[in-house]
Amino acid sequence: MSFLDPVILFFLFGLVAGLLRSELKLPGALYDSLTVFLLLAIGLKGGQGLATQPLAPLIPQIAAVILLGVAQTLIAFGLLRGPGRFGRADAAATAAHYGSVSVATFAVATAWLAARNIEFEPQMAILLAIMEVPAILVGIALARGVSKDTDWGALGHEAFLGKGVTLLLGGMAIGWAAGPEGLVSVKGLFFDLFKGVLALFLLEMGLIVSRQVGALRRCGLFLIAFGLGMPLLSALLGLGTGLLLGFSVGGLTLLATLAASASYIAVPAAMRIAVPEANPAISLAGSLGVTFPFNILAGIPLYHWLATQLAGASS
Amino acid sequence: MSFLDPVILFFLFGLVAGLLRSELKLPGALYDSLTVFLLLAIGLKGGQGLATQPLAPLIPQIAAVILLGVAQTLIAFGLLRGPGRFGRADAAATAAHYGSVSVATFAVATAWLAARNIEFEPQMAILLAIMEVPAILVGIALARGVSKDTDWGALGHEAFLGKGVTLLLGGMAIGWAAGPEGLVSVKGLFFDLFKGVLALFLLEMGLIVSRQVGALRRCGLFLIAFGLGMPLLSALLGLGTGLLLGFSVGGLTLLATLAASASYIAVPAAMRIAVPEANPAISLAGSLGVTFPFNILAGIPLYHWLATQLAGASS
Amino acid sequence: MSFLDPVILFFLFGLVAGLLRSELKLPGALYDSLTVFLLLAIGLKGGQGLATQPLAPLIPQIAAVILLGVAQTLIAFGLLRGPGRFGRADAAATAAHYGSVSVATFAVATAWLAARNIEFEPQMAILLAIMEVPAILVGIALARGVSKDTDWGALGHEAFLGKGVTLLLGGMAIGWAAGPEGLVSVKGLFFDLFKGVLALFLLEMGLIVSRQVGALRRCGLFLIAFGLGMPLLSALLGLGTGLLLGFSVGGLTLLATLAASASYIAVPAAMRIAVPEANPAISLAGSLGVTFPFNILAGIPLYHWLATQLAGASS
Amino acid sequence: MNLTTVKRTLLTIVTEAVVEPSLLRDLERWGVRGYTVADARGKGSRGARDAAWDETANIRIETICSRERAEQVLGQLQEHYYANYAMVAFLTEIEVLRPEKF
Amino acid sequence: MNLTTVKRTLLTIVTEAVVEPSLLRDLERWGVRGYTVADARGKGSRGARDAAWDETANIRIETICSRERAEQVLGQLQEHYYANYAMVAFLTEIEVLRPEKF
Amino acid sequence: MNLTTVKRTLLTIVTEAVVEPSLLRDLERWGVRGYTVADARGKGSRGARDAAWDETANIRIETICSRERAEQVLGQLQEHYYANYAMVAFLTEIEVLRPEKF
Ligand SMILES: Nc1ncnc2c1ncn2[C@@H]1O[C@H](COP(=O)(O)O)[C@@H](O)[C@H]1O
Ligand SMILES: Nc1ncnc2c1ncn2[C@@H]1O[C@H](COP(=O)(O)O)[C@@H](O)[C@H]1O
Ligand SMILES: Nc1ncnc2c1ncn2[C@@H]1O[C@H](COP(=O)(O)O)[C@@H](O)[C@H]1O
Ligand code: NA
Ligand code: NA
Ligand code: NA
Repeated sequence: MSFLDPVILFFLFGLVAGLLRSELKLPGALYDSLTVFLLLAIGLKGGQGLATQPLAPLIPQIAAVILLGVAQTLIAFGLLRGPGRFGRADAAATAAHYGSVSVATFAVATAWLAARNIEFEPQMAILLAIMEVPAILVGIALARGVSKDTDWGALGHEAFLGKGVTLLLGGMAIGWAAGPEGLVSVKGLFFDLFKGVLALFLLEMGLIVSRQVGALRRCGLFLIAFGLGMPLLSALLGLGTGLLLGFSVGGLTLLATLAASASYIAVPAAMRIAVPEANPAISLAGSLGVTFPFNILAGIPLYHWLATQLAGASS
Repeated sequence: MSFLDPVILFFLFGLVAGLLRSELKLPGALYDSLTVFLLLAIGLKGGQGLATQPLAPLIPQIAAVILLGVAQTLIAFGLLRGPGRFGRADAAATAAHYGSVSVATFAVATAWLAARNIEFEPQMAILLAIMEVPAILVGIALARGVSKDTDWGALGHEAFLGKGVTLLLGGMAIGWAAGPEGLVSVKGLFFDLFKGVLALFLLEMGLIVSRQVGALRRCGLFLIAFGLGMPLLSALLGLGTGLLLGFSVGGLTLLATLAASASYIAVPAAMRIAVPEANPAISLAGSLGVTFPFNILAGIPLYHWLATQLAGASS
Repeated sequence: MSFLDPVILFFLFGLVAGLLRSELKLPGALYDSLTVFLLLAIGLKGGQGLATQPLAPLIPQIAAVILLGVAQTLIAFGLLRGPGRFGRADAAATAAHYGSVSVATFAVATAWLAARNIEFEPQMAILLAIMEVPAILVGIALARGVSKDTDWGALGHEAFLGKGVTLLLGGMAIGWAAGPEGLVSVKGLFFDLFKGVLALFLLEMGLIVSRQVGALRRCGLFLIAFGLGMPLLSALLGLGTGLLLGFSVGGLTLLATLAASASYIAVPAAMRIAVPEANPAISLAGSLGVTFPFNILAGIPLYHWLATQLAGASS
Repeated sequence: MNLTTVKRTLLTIVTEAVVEPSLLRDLERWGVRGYTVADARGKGSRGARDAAWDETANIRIETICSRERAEQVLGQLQEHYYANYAMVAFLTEIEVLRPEKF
Repeated sequence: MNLTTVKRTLLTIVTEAVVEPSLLRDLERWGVRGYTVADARGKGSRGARDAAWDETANIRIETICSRERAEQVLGQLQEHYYANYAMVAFLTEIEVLRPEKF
Repeated sequence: MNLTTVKRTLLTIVTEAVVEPSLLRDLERWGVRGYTVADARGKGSRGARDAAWDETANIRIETICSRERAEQVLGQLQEHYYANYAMVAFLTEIEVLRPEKF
């Protein structure tokens, strides 16, 4: 297994093409379609795994990752407000990005594990969907305070029925109801093409990340340091949570990756509406410009190595 | 073979997401692309089957399904005008929807048969293309009368060179000319991915159907009764026609399904232009909101059961 | 191996549907997505081949095809200015189209060779990327003269970082870095679906070509003669160059096809900006309306036959 | 610079995507010499048209013509389209160069 | 023909695509009875918004209303949106038939 | 509410999609501070441009500026683009808040 996974190479290609100001641009509808595909495929795969095991143990796991998301958001807020000297709104919005998760990072991690034949718990997809949400609510509470007359109903609706969560949970429900045998007929599309589609998607991600360079330059060194340090801290929290939950090495790696990842779809959209005074360029420069490339290029192997050490030590 | 075909689950997922007002929305270009794919794939598969058999027996079959389409349209018009008390334009437009066919319903039926290894006549795809058309012309004649100076040339052009008929017939011609061996090179796309693409398409159909609920509520009980009763009546007509033509159980099932299905693409567009005074919300609420879900959830297995009984009795 | 390759049949279908003024229209985003796919897939396949051989011999080959492109452009310009009596701008712009290459024609030729199990040199993809460019620069020089203050920097940027060249070179770099084993995980998308995607793409090409008929009628007989004669002449130049470079029969066929092909994407866009006074309808009517169909229907088999004769004679 | 702009009238029409081919044919019959079309969605008295699929998509057509022609076309739209189609149309006074073109 | 067109005001808003649902809800709350939306990209004081992905896409909203209503809505936009969102809004005098509709 | 809207001029350009990058560069060179772009199709003296593929697609550019700037840019367009490109451009009088922005 060489390091040069084509999926990563596609990302680097997009990044370089963007930095060289190539005219390369994928149609917007293609990017949206690839996102839909990846979310559904991740959901289906997770759901099909859940079909063969009891669901009860899920409940403590769900509770644990909600706490994990809340903790990450609070820690990030503290770091950004204190040493980072961010304003309240910017700190809260950015913290919400880091307390939530990135589906693309998760997809790269599952592909990385699959390429090494490392198994992981099927419910990771449901944890992924769950972890998208709490940071959004905490971030808003941090920005506005809880006393204010925020429309929590509308926010909850938005958080739980946003595109990402809907597709993940819908895919899981389908996978669970159809089971591995039922999915054979759609396997040719959703499973066999997964890595190719992920590659194409990461090409576009590379192009998008390349556009963050300008904002990153304006935001200064602290954001870069935060964008590298926060995922490491979060990964450790994720590993700890995973150990408590008794996850396998694959599950530990994925939970660390989830914790380390920062949202760049669901959270920016939610924060733009709920905390409009926050500057979206800052949060995106951090989560897309620093943390996403760091995680997929260096983080995942590192978290896997840590998971192996911890799993060895704890067993 | 469990009932929970993933293709149906995708439809239900879209329906539920839509009813819960999720923000889920597929890009318009993706929906159009999936339609193109399905029409071509159905055509190719039919054409490749035709390549191995004589074409002469087609002629009486084509004549029979034209009559079937005309008969359905006239019966539907009578029911809507009489017991339904619909105005002339609304009755004619809605009757045209029910006299024509739905490609999505046909695709679900072929997938249903394929999952059970039930063979059917390859020319069903050509009958599908043919059956799109006559109801449109009859519907217009019912709305306007035949004396009026309708531009039948333009209408014929539109009916025969609309996107759906063009892609079906083009696909069949290609499949027929290339034959099963020639198609091996494009099989990976058009045949192996068929069910996955159909699943994604039905997700969008579920979303679209969910938007019919409001219109359905306004249209009243008669439309719901008609949307359930008309396909049953049409299916019986289709079964009768299929028996006369000597079709296999698979062919009977498909012809019944075709007859029972109601158009929601070609006919609405044609009626909007030719019978503008008809309210499109009524016809769509019936064909999309009632008949389409009924057919794919309950109709197809029912028509297959009826076909088995009839084929057993007649042999 | 029958002549009726489905890929060609899809092209003919699009052409006929367009000529009959069918309403068939593929979504623009689908066309763009198919282009991205084909360029990446061609690049990946070439790059993976390069991974297993030394790169040094490439240098003389690159130099040779640059000269080939320049020579073709100059000859085409002479023919169009002299016997064709074209104005300077129109002659220069059209010559640039014919001195450059068409990716779609190349893709059809590789599929034609693959269907017959004829091997070819992997670097053909890099030569394809290289050959896109020189004709653009020569065409501009012919239109403006070299003394004028053309912004060659911007032009070079545009030529080398245009979408086509970027995707081809990026795909090659990924294929080269990942190697055949690395690409296994994305093979399901980029290699197994190649011919199906090419078929769909050619359906759209057929529709586009059908729209050139009007312009062709206005442009007169000389353009048709040029559109048939120039590729033959270029193919001979390509075959000569290929013989000098010691290519296999497959490589000879591809180099002849590349030389014979005329650009209809990169060059029109570049000429529209750099030589705006040229009428784009003329160049496109020639390259799309005459040369493209000629090459894919009759040219490729002919060039292969010539390549076989020459390779036999020279060995 | 010494530009002489000339007054013309811009007729903007928002309506159902399904009528695009026939409406454009009608516009040309009514003497329009050029037009620009873009895809749109919207909401009005006939409910939301959110472009989720072709049946519920809108288009937005613009055509520059003389005031007289614009009023004629608007009148034709009122006669032939307003009753049965989701449609909004309005006139804007604009200025162009090359008056002979419009 | 004998057309009587009536003056109305067209309010055009260009802003971030991400606010589409909440802005449309606000417009309706502020009394707007219809609107048309199209996708767009652009550049302004908040930098380039090139629609490469949803975060950087724009939309262009048009709504026809009375002059009074248009000014009210414009004022609301200034109060609630101008400070925090990439947004441009402007008024154009237009003419319509069916004044009761707007 | 007490709004003081200020008059500005909206320049709208419909032209070939292929010139988008260079035309936007030119607009900025000519002093334009912001613009909005949308995809379009259409028909005019240079025939139908139906957006079937990139070569035949149009774009529609809007830029709000002072009357003076708008006329200057229109003049530049006439000089550099009208002869060789499928293009239509026109001026509309509009009103904005925040006049300093445009
Ligand atoms: N007041 C308005 N302002 C702008 N666009 C409107 C307005 N009313 C309706 N529209 C547009 O015109 C279409 C048809 O309107 P209607 O016939 O009122 O349903 C709607 O879908 C909107 O896109
Ligand atoms: N002067 C202008 N003319 C036309 N559109 C503009 C102008 N300035 C800004 N815009 C549009 O409004 C959006 C937001 O503008 P801004 O808030 O200035 O960044 C931009 O992305 C453009 O699409
Ligand atoms: N009278 C017109 N009204 C609105 N748009 C026009 C008009 N004439 C031309 N156009 C648009 O401008 C583009 C170029 O026009 P032309 O240079 O006349 O071919 C066309 O493709 C249309 O989109
Ligand atoms: Na996180
Ligand atoms: Na029917
Ligand atoms: Na050439």
